[in-house]
Amino acid sequence: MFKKILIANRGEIALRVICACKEMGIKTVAVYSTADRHALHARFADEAICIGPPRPGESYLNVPAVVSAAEITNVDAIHPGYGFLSENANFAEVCESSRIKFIGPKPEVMRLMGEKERAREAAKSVGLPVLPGSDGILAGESEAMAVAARIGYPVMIKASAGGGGRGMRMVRSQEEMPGLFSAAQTEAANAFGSGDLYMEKLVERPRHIEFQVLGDEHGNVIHLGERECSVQRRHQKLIEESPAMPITAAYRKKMGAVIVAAMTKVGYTNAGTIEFLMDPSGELYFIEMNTRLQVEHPVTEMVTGVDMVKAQIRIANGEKLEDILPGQVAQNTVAARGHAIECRINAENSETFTPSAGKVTGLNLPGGIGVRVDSAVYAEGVIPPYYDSLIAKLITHGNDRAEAIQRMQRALDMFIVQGVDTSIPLHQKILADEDFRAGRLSTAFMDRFTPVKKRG
Amino acid sequence: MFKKILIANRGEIALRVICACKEMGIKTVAVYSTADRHALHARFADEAICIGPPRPGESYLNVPAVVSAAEITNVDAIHPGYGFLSENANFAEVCESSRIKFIGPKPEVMRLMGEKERAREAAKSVGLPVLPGSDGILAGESEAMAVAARIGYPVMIKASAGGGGRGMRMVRSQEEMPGLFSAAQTEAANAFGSGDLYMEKLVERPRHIEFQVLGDEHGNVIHLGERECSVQRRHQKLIEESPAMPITAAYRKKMGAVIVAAMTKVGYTNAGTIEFLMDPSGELYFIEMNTRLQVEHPVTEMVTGVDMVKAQIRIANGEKLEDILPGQVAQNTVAARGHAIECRINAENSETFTPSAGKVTGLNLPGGIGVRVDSAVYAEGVIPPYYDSLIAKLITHGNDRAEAIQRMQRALDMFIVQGVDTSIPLHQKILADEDFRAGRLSTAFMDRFTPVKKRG
Amino acid sequence: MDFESIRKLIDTLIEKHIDEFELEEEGRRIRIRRGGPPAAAPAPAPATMAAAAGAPAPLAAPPTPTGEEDLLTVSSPIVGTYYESPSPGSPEFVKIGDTVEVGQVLCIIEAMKLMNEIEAETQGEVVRKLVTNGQPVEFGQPLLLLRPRK
Amino acid sequence: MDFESIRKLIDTLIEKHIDEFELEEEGRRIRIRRGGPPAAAPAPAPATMAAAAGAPAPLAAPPTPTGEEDLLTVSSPIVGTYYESPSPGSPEFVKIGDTVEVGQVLCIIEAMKLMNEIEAETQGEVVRKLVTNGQPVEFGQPLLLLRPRK
Repeated sequence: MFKKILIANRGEIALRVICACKEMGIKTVAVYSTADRHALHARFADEAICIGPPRPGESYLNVPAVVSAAEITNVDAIHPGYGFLSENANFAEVCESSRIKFIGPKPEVMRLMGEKERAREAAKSVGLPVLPGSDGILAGESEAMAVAARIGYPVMIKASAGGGGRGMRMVRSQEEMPGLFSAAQTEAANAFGSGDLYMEKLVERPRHIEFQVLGDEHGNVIHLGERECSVQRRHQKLIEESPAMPITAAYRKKMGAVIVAAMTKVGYTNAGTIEFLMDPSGELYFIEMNTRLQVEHPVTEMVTGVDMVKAQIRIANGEKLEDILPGQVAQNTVAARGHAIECRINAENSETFTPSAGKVTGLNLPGGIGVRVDSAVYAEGVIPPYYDSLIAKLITHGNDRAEAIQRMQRALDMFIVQGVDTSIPLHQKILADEDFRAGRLSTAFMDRFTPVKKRG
Repeated sequence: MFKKILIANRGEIALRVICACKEMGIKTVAVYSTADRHALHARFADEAICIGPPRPGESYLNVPAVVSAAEITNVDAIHPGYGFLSENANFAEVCESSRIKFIGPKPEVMRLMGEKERAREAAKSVGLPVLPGSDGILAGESEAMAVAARIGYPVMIKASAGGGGRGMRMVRSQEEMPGLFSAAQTEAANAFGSGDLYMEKLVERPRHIEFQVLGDEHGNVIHLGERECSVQRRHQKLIEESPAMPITAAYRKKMGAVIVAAMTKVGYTNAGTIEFLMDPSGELYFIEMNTRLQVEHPVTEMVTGVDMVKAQIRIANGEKLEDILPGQVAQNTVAARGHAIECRINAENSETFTPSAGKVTGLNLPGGIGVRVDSAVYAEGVIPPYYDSLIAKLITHGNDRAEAIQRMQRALDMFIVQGVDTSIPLHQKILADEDFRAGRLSTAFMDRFTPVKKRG
Repeated sequence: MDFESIRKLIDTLIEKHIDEFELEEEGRRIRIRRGGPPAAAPAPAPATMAAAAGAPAPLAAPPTPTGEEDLLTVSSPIVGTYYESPSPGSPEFVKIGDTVEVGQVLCIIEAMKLMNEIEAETQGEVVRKLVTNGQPVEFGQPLLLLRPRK
Repeated sequence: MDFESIRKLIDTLIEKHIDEFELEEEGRRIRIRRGGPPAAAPAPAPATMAAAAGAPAPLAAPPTPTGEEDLLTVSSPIVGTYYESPSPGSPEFVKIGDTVEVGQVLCIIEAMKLMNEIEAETQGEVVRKLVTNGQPVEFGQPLLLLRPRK
């Protein structure tokens, strides 16, 4: 087993990994920026190395600084957490060439599954359902018309080189196509130097469903069930749960088998998440894969009892899934119990969503039965303005969804943060919402809670 | 269901009951002494009533004050927690006559099973194993010799009216009997006005094992497995766990059936705990019954997934066990998963054991996977000197005992309390102890950790 | 202000346990804060019922000095229901403006069906009643204000 | 107020544990706040490695004034391993007592197999070296002290 692991991250996830290492008897090295001098991850690691100034590019995203810290502390492995360098294949390669084990998939698999367009092709080739659409680049407007006629309106046309919504258009009917196609083409050409467009069917008001997988380095893959993460604001997840209400046991078994087969073909190792859209008829379509630990992994841990971070470390150490999860590889998955929900508590105003950095002057963390708090916040601690606004993950587990919700409500009521604004009042509103309680969810769910924007 | 419940307690257990009520949609009334004006149980209840000055006799033990508070707030039921009025049958009767449901067993059963001598006879009569000994009072020295010869040395002779160790002698051999018998008789006569003595077999270095039961008001009883609480100092439990290492599945099943049958005969209702000594050969002997919720109930909750306080409330509401724990009454017990350990974190010096009241100036509660904290402490909050020194219960759950221990160690390392002394360093020492880790436990275990007393 | 004055000021502040001090002459502004850390506790006091008097009141409801002039507060020594007259319809024990003698009954607190008479511990004039007939009261809750006889 | 008075004032503030002090003569304004931070943080600073300089040091290792007389601290702009000579066995870049010019190499920090030369940003005399050859250093860690040429 590794003797010492460096955690290339900060905040609650750095602490999460430190916890797993401590429980496994592995020494830890924290890295921190000058803004995080008094942060708990630096406090609780066995060693802590300052790697740069507050700006992420100069510290947590600074590959030479992180790798140097690993070298001077003689660690065997690096855990990247989520965000920052966790999906950076180059970083994984640098670790490899420095003979430091990167706790995650192989760099080539990260590249394949982590890059949107290639991942879609790869997913299709290994049997995952993808959204109906064009086979690659559209030759022109007439092909666009033909493909749209085949898959049915509404459709999305997207810039192949694109991102950030530029070169992207929703087309609702045949009549709209000519104008919107050329507009997208022009915009894409101006923005990216390439007017190449492709097309996908548009799913309106989809649910966001994702499956958690683990693969060992001996060709074995298992899935840990799914999560529903439809409660999002601007693609930022706010609430996640497991299991997902619309997934029946039979469908989970069927999709699980497809996913395990697909990931086995891909040669996927370590933890990963496959994200799907679910259309109103209940069909799942691959959208992307996250080749790392997910923020919302605790809901899966709560229902399966599997410590995902320990599993990651043991996989990276070369252990087999059948030793990590005895007797469960053959059945593709693990047993689950009850229902878990996670609320991401952000330091931001719950109505305007503006971030709120500063000193936490008063704090009461909820506890008691069925409540888990993953956080690096403490009374008199400071939330620096340079990083993600996530300050705590509040997770509750109950025998069923209703109990998990009741427990979350009482935990939110007992979660007091003074000194900075938090999203707790927003979460309280969502948890009390009838649609949420009934499980009538979609990625459009949060629209009702979002302030109406004034348009110039 | 009850609409409003008064919690006749303070500290973490009052908060524990408030959590259960909040999750069930039941309003809560806290009572508090003037020393607890800023305590969290008063903060988080829907209503809070000051019932008296700090001294327990004038507030939390003051039956008229508690019942008056219940009357002026129109509650349907009172939850007594543990300690204070929880085993006071008179209080339960007063509640009954005031038409307030007392959440616990019936007063007559509390009296029967709660009073040491009667409980031993009752236990024997319903088939629970009790320590071999005399049938009641010893006629004289010669009977003492005869009984001791039958049950085997060493034995204890005890004053029938006794308490506090007076009139009590350990007799190791036949030769010692005459002298010690007459000494005990004289001491008992002087102390209690009665020289009546009885005899019990002495179990040296016993383990403390207890079984948790739940009985509904329709004659059904179930057990929730056992706990081991051998790590004690002066009969104060410090660490509890479930399951108990020396109890095999077969033995649990056998004893469980005996216990369920016995409690059914007794007509036991609501939550209760039957405490046993285990001798080195693995036999269990009844010592006493606690007719209330136990401090250490969370370890049972963690392995069984049963919310004991909710179960108590639903039982008091007249619900049947088969509705509260569907499908589990027939098999006498519920399914368990993994292993749980609880450390009682006391505000006391970890070496001298002197209590340490005062203001908590800094606090970091551990969290993360498999960690539960039941506590009413907060940064800048005050630990008053008038009450029990328990400030937090730290509970960890793991797939097995080893993981629960590792998790407890990392949680203790991350549990920071500034401003008052705590027993955390003592718990760290115990958790690192080889005998503890190997499960070589007995009620004498703590002797090694207790300061050597200087005798005048 | 010279250095010596500042030093003397600081010494005074320390001696008197003043943690903060501000002054802003002419327009005048003064601010002094004594003792205790300013840090906010996460748990504000329960706001559900009126705050009881600061010091735990012993059982015979001794009056506590109030902030207002030199009035004394009579607080409830027990939890229960407040009655201002011996039985429904009968006249109240005391009215505002009455002068009460030591030992005179001021009101009744009913607790567990028992009527507990609350007696005056000082001579004085009833200035204000703070609770209404039939209202529940908690331990230490102020019941009425007396102006003591000088 | 001259330098000596200020110095004396500062000494007094330190000695008396005054955390804040304001003064605004003429119109008059005074403000004093005593005593430690309003509450102790549960997490003391990590004690594993020497504390880096307070302000984040920009990349070219600019010297920061130290408390001692008027010395300047040269801090490490990166994480890595400190070497005082270009290669094992060769003479050190600078010795104590040397006077260095702007741009002169003071030492090397090896990071990811790259040797990063750390150059002087001010003229001055090398007064002390704070790390030993081959020692790992973190970002912002003080490397040596210079007495600037006046």
